Amino acid sequence: MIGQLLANGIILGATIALGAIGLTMTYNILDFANFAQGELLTFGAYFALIAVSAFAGVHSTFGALSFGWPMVVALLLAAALTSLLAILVDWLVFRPLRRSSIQVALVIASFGASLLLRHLVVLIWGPQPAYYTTNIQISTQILPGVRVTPDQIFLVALTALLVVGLHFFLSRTKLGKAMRATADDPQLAQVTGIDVARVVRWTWIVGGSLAAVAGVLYGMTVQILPEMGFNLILPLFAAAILGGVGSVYGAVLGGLVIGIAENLSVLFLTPTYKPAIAFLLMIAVLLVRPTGILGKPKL
Amino acid sequence: MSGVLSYLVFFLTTAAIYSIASLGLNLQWGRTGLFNIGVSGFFAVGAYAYAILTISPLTGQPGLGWPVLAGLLGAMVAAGLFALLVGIPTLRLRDDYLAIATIGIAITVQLIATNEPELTGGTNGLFAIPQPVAGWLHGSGGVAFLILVLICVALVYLALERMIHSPWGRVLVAIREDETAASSLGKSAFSFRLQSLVIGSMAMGLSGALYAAFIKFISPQDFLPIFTFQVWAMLILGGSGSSAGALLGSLVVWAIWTLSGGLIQAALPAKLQVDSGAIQIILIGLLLMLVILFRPSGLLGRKRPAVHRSTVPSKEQA
Amino acid sequence: MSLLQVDQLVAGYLRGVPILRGVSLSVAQGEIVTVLGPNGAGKSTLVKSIAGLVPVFGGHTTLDGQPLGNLPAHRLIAVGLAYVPQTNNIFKRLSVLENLEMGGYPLRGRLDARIARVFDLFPELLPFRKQAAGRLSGGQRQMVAIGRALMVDPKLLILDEPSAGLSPKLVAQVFSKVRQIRDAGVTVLMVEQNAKAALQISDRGYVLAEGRERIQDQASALLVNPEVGELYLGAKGKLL
Amino acid sequence: MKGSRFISLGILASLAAASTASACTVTIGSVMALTGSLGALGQQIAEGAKLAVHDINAGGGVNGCTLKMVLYDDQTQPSVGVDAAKKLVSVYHVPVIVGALASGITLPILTSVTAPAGVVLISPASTSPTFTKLAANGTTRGYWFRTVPSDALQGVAMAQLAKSKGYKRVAVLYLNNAYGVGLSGQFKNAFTKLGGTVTSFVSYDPGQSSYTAEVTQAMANHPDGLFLIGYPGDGTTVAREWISAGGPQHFLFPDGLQSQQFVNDVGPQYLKEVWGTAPGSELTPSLNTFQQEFKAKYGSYPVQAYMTNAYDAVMTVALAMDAGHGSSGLVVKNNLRKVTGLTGFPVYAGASQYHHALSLLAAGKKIYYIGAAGTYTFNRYGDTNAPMVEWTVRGGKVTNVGQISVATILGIIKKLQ
Repeated sequence: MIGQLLANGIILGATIALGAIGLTMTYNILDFANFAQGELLTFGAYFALIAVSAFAGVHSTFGALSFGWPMVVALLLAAALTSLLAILVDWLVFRPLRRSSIQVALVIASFGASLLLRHLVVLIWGPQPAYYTTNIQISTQILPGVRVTPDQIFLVALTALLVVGLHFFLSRTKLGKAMRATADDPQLAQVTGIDVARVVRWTWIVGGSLAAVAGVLYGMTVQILPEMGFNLILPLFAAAILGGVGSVYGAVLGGLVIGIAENLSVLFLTPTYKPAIAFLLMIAVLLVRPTGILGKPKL
Repeated sequence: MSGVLSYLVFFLTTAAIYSIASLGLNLQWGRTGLFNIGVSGFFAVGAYAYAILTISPLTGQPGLGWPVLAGLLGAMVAAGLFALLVGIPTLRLRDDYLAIATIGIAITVQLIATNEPELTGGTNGLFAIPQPVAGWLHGSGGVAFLILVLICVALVYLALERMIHSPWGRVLVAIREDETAASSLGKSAFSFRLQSLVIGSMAMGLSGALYAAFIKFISPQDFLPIFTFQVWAMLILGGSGSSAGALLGSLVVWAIWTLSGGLIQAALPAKLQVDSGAIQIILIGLLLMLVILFRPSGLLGRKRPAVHRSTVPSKEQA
Repeated sequence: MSLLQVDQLVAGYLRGVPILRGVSLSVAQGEIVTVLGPNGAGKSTLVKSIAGLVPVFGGHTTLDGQPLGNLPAHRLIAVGLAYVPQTNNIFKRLSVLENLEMGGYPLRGRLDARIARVFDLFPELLPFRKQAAGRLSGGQRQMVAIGRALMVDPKLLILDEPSAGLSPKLVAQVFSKVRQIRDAGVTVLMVEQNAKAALQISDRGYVLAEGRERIQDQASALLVNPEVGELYLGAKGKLL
Repeated sequence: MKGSRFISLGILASLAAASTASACTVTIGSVMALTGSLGALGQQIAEGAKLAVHDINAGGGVNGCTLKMVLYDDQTQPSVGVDAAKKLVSVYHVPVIVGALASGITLPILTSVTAPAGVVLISPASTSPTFTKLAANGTTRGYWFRTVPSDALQGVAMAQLAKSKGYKRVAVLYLNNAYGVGLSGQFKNAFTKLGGTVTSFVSYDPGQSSYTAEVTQAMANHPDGLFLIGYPGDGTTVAREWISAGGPQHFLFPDGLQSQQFVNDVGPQYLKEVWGTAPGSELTPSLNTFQQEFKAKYGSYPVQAYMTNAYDAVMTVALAMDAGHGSSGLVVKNNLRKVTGLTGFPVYAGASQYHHALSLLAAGKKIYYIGAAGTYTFNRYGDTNAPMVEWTVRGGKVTNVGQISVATILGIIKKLQ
C-alpha cells in the first residue's frame, strides 16, 4: 500500500505545487498572504468547464487520455481568464489597500474576496460538483502495487514541464529575472529602474495561469466544486511556507512533501486527521528552519 | 414578553458573546499586532472545556458535573493553556506564519473534536450543557442570562482597558510598532507577545464557554473558520485597537449577518430564494471589503498616520 | 555649472514631521562630494529623497537642469541618477551577473560591453559571476552594488555609506574604487560616517545637523576644521 | 412594553416581510441548508417542502386559512441556524419549524430555541440517534418529531440486503458526521452478526483536497464491494476515485446517495451493480403524485433522499392543525399522531387528497396520512419507524425495486440481540 500512497501523494503534491508557485510569488512580492489564491484555482477549473461544455459535440481524445483538443483550448482559456480575474481583483481590492498600507487589511480583504468569489461560483454554476467528462479512467498497474490513470501521469508530467518552463522563464528572460529581483527586494528593484507595478501585473498573470492549470488538473482528476480551491488553500500555504516563501522550487518541493505526507499519514492516523498533517509538518519545519527548506537565509 | 423584544434579547446575547471574543482579539491584534486567525480554535477549546467540566455524568456523556462558575473559569484556563502551547513554538516566527499556524491549529482542534468521541462526543456533539442563572427571573426569556453575559462583557472590557492603559499595555504597542526598538529597551518582546496571546485567548475561551451555555449544545460544526472571519470582521469594522470599537463592531456585524438574510429573502423573487444564501454572503463580503477600502480604521478606530509602504525598510528589517 | 542642485529641500516620512528642514547643496560635474553628520542628522533621508524614496514636501531639486520633483524611483534612472542604498543594496538570491543585468534593466539591447566594463573595474568579482550575490563577503557585495548602479552609465552616482560594516582595509579599497569611478567621468555624491577616509578622496563636503546643512567647504579644509570634529563627535552621544 | 415599541418597529421594518400576515394566514417556519456543505441537497429538499405548501393551499388551506412557510438558510452553520430559528419563533411566532437538515444544526435549534418555546420542530433529514436520547431525558418536551427513521433501522436493513445479495466482504467508507458515524456503526454491527466481514472501516471528512488516501485504505484486504455513506457532492468524488483506483464496481448505497444527480455524475456505466436502501415505500400512490407534481412545477424530478420526507413533514403538520382545529405548537404536538399511524381512512399526497382529508376530518373521521415517503408511526420520542425501500440503478436510472417491511427489520433486530 505504501507505493500506492506515495504515488497518490506525488499526484496531489503536483497540484498543490502548481497552486503554491503563484502563492509564493505574490506572497513575496506583495508581502501578504493571499487567501483568495484558492479561488483562482476554482475559477480556472470553472472557466475550463465553459470551454469544455462549448465543445461538447467534439469527440477528440489523445491516446489513453480522457480528453482531446477541447481541453487544450480550455486550458488556455482558463489561464487567460484567470489571469484577468487575478489582475482585476488586485486592481479593485489589493492595489488601493497597498496604498493605504495597512498590511492586515490586505489579508482580511483577501479572505473577504475569497468568500465573495466562492459564492459567486455557487451563484453562477450552482453548488453541486461538476466533471469535465462522466467517463472515469480506470487506473492500471505501472509498478507492483502502484496503479495510476493516464490522466494522473499527464498531470505529473505537465506539472514537471511547467516547472521546468518556469525555471527557464525565471532564469533566462529579462522579465523573469526582474520578477525574481522584485521578489528578492521590491524597494531595490524600484531603485534599479524596474517598473515594479508591471512586474506585479506579470506576477499575477504567471501565478493566475499556474493556478488555473492546477485547478483544471485537479478538476480533471478529482472534482470541480465551488469549495475546491478553498479546501486546497491551507495545503497551498503550508507548501509555500514549508518550501520558503519566495522560492519557486521551494513551493514545488513543499507541495510534494505535503502531498506525500498527507497520503502516508493514513498509515499511522485515521484519515480524517489528514488536514492537520500539513500544519504540523509546517510548524515542525519552521521550528528547525524558520525560513523554510529553501527559503533565503537571513543575511 | 413581546416577540420582537424576545428576539432582541436573543440577538443581544449572541452579539455580546461574540464581542468578548472580539475584545480578546483586539488585545492580540489591535494592541500587540499578533495575527491570530485561529480564533475559532480558542473559542472551541473554551466551549468544550466548559461543556466537559459542567455536563452531568448522569447524561451518559463525558462530563464532570462541576458547578457552572468552575466551568467558566476552567474554560478560560484551558484556552489560556492552549494559547501557551500554541504560542511558544509559533510566536518567534514571522507574523503571517503565526497566522497560518493559528488557522491550522483551529482546524486541528476541530478535527480532534470530530474524531475523539470519548472526549468530545464526536460528531454527535455534547448536549444538556448546563446554563448559569437559567432558573432566575423565571419566564423572562433569557434576560437573566443576557445580564450575566453583559456582566462578563463589562468585566472583560474593564480588565482589558486597564491592561491596555497600563505600562504593560504601552510596551505591547511599542512592540507592535517596532519590535527591534522594544527589544533594545530590554523588554523581552517574545514574553510580552506570549502574555498578550494567552490573555486574549482566555477571553475567547470565556466567549466559547458562554456560547456553549447559551445554546446548550455544541458540535464540531460550531467552530468552522467562518467564525474567525466573523470575529475579525467585527474588530475591523468597529475599529482595530479600540475596545469600544470591538463592542460596536460585534453588534453591527452580527446584525448585518443575521438581518440581511431576512431582507434578501423578502427582496428576492421566489425563484431565486434558494440562491439567497449565496447572495447574502456575497453582499456581506462586499460590504466588508468596502469598509476596509474606504474606512480602513473602522468606525471607532483611532486614525494612526499610515506609514507609506514604499518607505518601510525592506522585509528583513521590518 | 552644477550637475545636481538641491534648494531648500523639505522631506520626511510623515507630512508635518519633516526630517529634512530645508537643505541646500550642489554637486558639480566630476566632483566627489561627501555629506557628513551625526546619526539622525538626516543624511540617509537626504539621499533617499533625492532618489525618490522619501516623500518631498518642499524645495527644489534639479539634475543637469532637469527638475526631479516627485518622479517615482524607477524613472530616475532614465534621468541619469543611480543610487546605492546603504543596506539591502544587492539582490541576494540573484547571481552577480544577474545583479548587473538588473542594473541595466531600463536599457535596450545587449549589455555585454557594459558588464565587461564593470568587471574591468572590479576584476575580483569575476570568479563569482555565477554565484548568488548573497553569499559574497561584505566588500564584494558593496562592489556588486556599485557595479550594478554603474550599468546605466549614470551622470550622478549616489552612495549611502559605502564603507558601513567594512574592515579598514576594505574601506580603503572601496574608496579607491570610488575615486577610479569618478576619474572615469561619473560624478559622485556620498553619505559617510567614516569622515576622515571619505574626505580624503572627496573634493568638497557638507556637514548636516538636525535636518539642515551646517557647514560646507573644501574637503581638505573640513578635515582640519575643529568645529567639524566637535559637532560630529559631540553631538553623537546626545542625539542617540 | 411601550418602550419597546420603537425598537420593535425598527426591527419589523428591517425584517420587511415580517408580520405582514393577513387576518387569515397560518405561518410556519423552515430552516434548511441552502448553502454550505449540504446546500446541494438542501435546495431540493426545500422545494419538496414548498410543494406541500402549494398543495395544501390548493386543497383548501389550513383551517380555511392560507398556509405560509418562511424559509431561512442556515448556511450549514449552527449559529446561523439557531438565530434563524429564534427569529422565526420570536418575530413570526411560528408554531412549527420544518428542519433543519444536518443533525448538528437541528440539535442546537431544538435545545436552545424550539423545545423551550413549545414550538414543534420536525426534521425531514436529521437521523442522529442523539435525538432519541434527548427525547428520553425530557429535553425535547415532546415537541420533537422527524419524518426519517433513526439510523438504526437502515443499518440493519442494509446489512440484510448485502447478505441477501451474496456479499461476504464489504469495505465501508463513511462520511464523518453524525449520520455517517451512526449508520456505519449500525451496519458494521449487524453485518458482522449476520456472518459478513467488514474488510475496512474508513471515515472521510467532507471538503478534503483529495480522497485517494481514504480510497486506497478502503481497497486494502480485497473487499467484494463498497458500502459508501455520504451525500452527493463529496460522495460522488469518493465513488469516482474508488472506480478510478480499480475498486470492484459493486456498490451499496444508503438514502443519502439515492439521487439521480449522483448517478449521473458518477456515470451510470460504472454503476451496473448497485444496491441501495432508503426509508420509504414504493407502494404508495403518494410518491407518484409527488413525482409528477414536482416535475410539473420544477421541470425535472431528481431522485434524491429527504425531499419526500420534507413534503410529508409539512403535510402532516397541516393535517394535525386541521384535526386539532388550531395552529399552535401544542395542537400540532398533540395531533400529529392522530393523523398518522395505520388506522382510519387513508389519505395520500396531492391537493385533491388533502381536500379529501379535510372533508373526512370535517365529518369526524379518523384519518392516517400515507406520504410520499410512506406511512408514519411516531413513537413517544418523536421517532418514526419506516419501511425501507430497496433501490438500484437500472438503465442509468435510480429505480425502486423492493421493500423491507418494518416488521422484517424489527424481526432481524430482535434476532441479532
